[in-house]
Amino acid sequence: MRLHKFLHNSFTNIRSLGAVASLALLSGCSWQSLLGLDGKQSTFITEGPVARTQLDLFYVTCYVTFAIFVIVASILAYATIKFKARTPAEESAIPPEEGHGNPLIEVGLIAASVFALVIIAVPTLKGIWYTYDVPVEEKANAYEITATGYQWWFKFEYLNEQVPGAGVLTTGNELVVPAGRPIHVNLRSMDVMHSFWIPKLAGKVDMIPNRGNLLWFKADKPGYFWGQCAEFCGDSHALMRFRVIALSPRDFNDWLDQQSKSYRVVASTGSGLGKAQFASLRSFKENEPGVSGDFEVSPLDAWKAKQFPEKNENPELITRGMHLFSEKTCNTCHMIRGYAGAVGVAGPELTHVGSRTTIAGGNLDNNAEQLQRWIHNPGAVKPGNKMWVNGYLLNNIKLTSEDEVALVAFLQSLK
Amino acid sequence: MADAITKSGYTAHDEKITARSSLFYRPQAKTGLMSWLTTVDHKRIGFLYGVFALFFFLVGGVEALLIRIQLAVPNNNFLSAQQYNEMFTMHATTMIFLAIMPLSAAFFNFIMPLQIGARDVAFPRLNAFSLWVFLAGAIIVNLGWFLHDGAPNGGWFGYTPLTTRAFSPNHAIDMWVMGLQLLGVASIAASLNFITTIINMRAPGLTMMRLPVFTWMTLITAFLIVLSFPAITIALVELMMDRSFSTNFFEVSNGGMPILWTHLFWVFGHPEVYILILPGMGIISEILPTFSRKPLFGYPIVVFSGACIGFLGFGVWSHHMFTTGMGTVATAAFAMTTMAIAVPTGVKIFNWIGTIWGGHISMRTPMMFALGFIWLFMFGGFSGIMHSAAPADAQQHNSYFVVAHFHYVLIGGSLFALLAGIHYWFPLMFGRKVSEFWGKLSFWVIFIGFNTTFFPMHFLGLNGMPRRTFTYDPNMGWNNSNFIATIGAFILGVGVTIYFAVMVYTYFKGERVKNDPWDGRTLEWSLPNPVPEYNYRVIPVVHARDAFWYEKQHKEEIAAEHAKLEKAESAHGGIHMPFQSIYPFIASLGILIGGVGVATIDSNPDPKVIVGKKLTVCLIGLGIFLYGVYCWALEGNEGYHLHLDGHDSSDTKH
Amino acid sequence: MSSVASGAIDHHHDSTTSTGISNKKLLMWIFLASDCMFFGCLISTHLIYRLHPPVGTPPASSIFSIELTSFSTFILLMSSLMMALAVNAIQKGNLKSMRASLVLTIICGLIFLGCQVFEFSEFVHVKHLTISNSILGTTFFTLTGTHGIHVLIGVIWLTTMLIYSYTGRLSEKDAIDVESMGLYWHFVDIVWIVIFTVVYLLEYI
Amino acid sequence: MSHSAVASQDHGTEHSKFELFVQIAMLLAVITGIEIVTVYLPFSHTALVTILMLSSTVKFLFVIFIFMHLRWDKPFCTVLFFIGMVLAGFTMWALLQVFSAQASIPLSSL
Repeated sequence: MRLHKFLHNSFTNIRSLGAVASLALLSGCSWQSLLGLDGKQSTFITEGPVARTQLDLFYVTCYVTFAIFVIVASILAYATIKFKARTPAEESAIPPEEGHGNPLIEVGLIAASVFALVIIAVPTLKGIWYTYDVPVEEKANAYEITATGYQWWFKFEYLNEQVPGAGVLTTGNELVVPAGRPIHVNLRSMDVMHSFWIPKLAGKVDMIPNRGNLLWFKADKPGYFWGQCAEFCGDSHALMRFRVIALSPRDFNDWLDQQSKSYRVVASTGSGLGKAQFASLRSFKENEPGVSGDFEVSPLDAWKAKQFPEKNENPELITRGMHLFSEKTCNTCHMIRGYAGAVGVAGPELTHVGSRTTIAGGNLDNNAEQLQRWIHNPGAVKPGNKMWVNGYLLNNIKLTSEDEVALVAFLQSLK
Repeated sequence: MADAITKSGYTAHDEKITARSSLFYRPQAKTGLMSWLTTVDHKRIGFLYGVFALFFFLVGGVEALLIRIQLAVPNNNFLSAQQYNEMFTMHATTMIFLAIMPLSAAFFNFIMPLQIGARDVAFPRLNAFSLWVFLAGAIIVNLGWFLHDGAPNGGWFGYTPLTTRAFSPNHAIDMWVMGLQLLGVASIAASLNFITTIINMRAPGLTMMRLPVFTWMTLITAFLIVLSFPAITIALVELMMDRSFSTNFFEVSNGGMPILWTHLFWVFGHPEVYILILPGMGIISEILPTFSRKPLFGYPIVVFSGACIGFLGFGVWSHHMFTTGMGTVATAAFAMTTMAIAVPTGVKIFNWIGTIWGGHISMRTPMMFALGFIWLFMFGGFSGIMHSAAPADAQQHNSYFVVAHFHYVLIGGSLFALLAGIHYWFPLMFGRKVSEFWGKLSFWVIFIGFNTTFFPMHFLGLNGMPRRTFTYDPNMGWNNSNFIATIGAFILGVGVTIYFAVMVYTYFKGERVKNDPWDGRTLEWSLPNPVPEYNYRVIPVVHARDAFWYEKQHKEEIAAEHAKLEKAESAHGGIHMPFQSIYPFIASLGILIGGVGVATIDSNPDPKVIVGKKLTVCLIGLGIFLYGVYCWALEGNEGYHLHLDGHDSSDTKH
Repeated sequence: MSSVASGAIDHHHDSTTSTGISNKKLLMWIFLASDCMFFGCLISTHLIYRLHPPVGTPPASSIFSIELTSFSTFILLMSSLMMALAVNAIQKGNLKSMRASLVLTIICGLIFLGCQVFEFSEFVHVKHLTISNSILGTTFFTLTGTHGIHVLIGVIWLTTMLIYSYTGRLSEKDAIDVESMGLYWHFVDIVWIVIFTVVYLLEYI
Repeated sequence: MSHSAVASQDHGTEHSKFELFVQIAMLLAVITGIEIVTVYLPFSHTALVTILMLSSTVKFLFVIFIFMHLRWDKPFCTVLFFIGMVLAGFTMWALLQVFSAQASIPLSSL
């Protein structure tokens, strides 16, 4: 234990030394961004204790292997150069008699490798127990969520939040959690294996049918995080993405209040259907990115902005969209709390879909244009998805541009 | 004792054989198609394994390039999601089962019997059977490309329930399952043969602790195959039962546990990793001493560590499953065993360095590949150690970091060793030598291309890119590394193309060389090139670990001994040769037809229709198979004697 | 040929291999080692699912019939004895005695298979346990069925050898062929010893 | 290793082998009978499992060493078979351990 502490301290020291050196060298520019390792799912940028433990352990393995590498590689390089045969005579030198090896060197090297591995093993064992479940002392404070994987989206259930008459609070693809509190996630799968991964907060744990896995993480501070399924799960595995939004406790409570309400009804003014705002559909190339750059400057603020109704809503269009929602049988798969008949559970919950930053499993920005792209031809956005195969194709659903515009307006109004 | 000298595995009873063999067609052709279909010569079988393996290696390479083109830029449309999934499934399946394993098998077949001073393997016809069943399996796995259902797209690991009928309704997965079963049968049959051969057919004086390391690794690999393939066979049987007879092994609604597949798969899958790398380690352990002009450093430890890796390899499978929520104790246990296995692996690297230390290194192409192997394998080993730290692995698992890791081990390790081996043994196989210039050029292009492709993938993975994704968004910070990797892949492709173009050129037009061009250490170099059908005119007596070096240093003593042995052997009846046989091929043909029947016929949802049509094809296949097997059994394992003295190579039937 | 001479021939062939063990026997032993793994995985599958049966699974002891299974276990043990005697006989060069023992082995094997067919049809039609209606049925039928197929292959092999012993294809010199077959047959028996305990008996405690 | 040693060894056992085989078979039958009876005895669960495991191991060993001739064969055959047997046993044990863990209880049996 003492040895481990010593090692741990020395590694921390080395790391901070390295950090100081690079800081001095680059005057403020982090090495991660310098090397382009500051992506949205970078494991080098940690925002919570679980990911941090995992990164620290990774550094330990790096130091140990790097040290071994330097020694072994330099010996190998030296030997290769030093003992190169330079003349034909050397090339055909008479081979010496078979030696007996050198037991001392062999045993010494084995002992050295075992020692190096022990350096890794100690923090590994510690990390296994730490990262597995919420630490005992924090258990009382943990917030419980069940995440369920579907081909190709995630359902999140807030087990502590009962909505009268509708069971527990449920959302899809965007997980909103309180920052600073440990989050205990029960991982479930309804079809094939998936894996739940938010690199900046915690390493992945698989969602396996008929198995109750769990994972915990804690966000240090409010933030907006990218996550992705990490187990191959069929055609659109690459497009099974999600987001985690960590909020301050107060914001989180506000959000819970808002989410617990039934869907937002925009009263019709009775003035008749106005001119459609975007009658013509921009044609999207297959697999064209559905994310825009401007949203990323400050994603958390962008998320907050989505929580409020837009100013220029068209109540007539929204009302028509609301009717279309059941006319086109959307309601058989999607639930909208308060909407009569919209009780389906095969697809994501849509009660407050307008307040999310993304749609279609974290693939498209949640705006009118992208939403229309999504409902216009779901198969082109996410190949093989159930809405397309079991919904549109099976039930022969046809949407006119006007239908699409109205549905988009309705869904966008669900704040 | 005179008769102890001839190590023939087939018995030659006298009178009855003529009577029995006349009932059956015993092909005699030594050239032409029939000679290849009926061959039982381990060298020809090895050559065929090599040709098929290299063909599939190129197919797998093309699949890899298509994958890299798709990922070169974000949101690419070069491949559809489904095509991409087929591509990576088939790339892995092809490279593992149809390229690296058979390429190793080619060396096992060609080199191993020569190294132990045998005239053939223990069961020559079983050996031919393995080859043809392998081909049948390879055909069935690849059949999907030409059918409506498409190629298998469930990943080479085939995790359930994605591969069950509910989520993969068409026959793509059936073909994968059937093909893998057959490849398993082929591998197990071949391995039983190799083990028997190595244990029972060694030349006199060749004790186990004098076996060349390559032969040792062949033995260990064969053991691994024999003991690990049953696990995937069972897993595949269970999946097959689920798919065809609606059983519940992985059917969640009736209490099935898909995680069980994962366990069974990796019980096989991890030893499989060593099945892929150990032959490479064996080849490297042959090449390094030869070109360093020094015996292998610490031979017993190299052998022992190989065996150790083999054994420990069965106790680490769950490190592929650190993220499946096994609980702390299981995770910790498997993390520790995984770290433990790094020790014998490291020991090998130390011994290789010890071998070149103090030697006289000739920088020939095989040696370049061998040294490249050590460097790259070291890298792969280190990232492997990083995976053993389970919590850190939670971030790396199923990311491109893993892709980088195992390509360093499988290309940088296995493939480099196999490419080195091809260069090394090419003169022995074909009597020609590859040009040093072109060989070295191909080495450098491959080396640079490989590192350009796979080194950036470490960073891609740590930067959060999951594997098996057909597309990614441009804002994730993965664009540059992916683009570099794609460029690297094409450089690698060019390198491999140069390598094989040069090989093909050399096969036809290369510089002819005399025997033993590298001043080899092991017995196979004592043979003329190309090697005659009977291998050894006289079965040698082995006096040392580096048997041929010893022979060259004690020429007179050995010459006298040879003369004595030759006399004894011709008194015993000359060289035993087995008859050729068509029946292993016919039995495999039956398996192919039956396999295709089981795997592909009819996507009709009505079970009665499927059963009717399927049954016909399967019964035809079964009939041909049984016909082949029965004739095989009845034709007997006799052979003829070859007398080389006086009239050369005259065949005398008994 | 006298029995002593044929025994000597057998040893003569053995001595031509490096270890003194004949190739066929060695191959069979390695194959059996491999088959251990095969049945190990299959039995593991069964036990894992018995460890965690889904809610509502009826107790297996209410389905199994211990009397029948005990009988077929006894039969299989006896067949092993007969097989051992057959090998012993041919090693002594006594072809006639070997034939008699082989016939008894085959009869025992057929009785065992008959018991299994009866057991299966009883389970399916009376106890309503099918291969697809529950996980117990799935693992049970797959495991014991695979073992049954091994027995069937053994019976076919034995019958072939018996026929060969009349046609002259199998003579006193080929003791090793019978011995290899015997190893296979005994292995099928020891697999059943394990199955009898872990699949059947453990359900009753 | 000369033939004569092997041959004489064989010769010595030949007379008794027939009887030995019969005796062993009877013994196996008796052990099986005891096993069946044991199941109904009022012992603790652990004791019963241990007894059954031990008795089937004994049967197993009798068959491989006597019926399968391992006792008279070269020890190498025993080594070969035990490699497979031990690995299979180890794999079974490890799999059962992994699946006995709390974390492995399937949802369908909760």
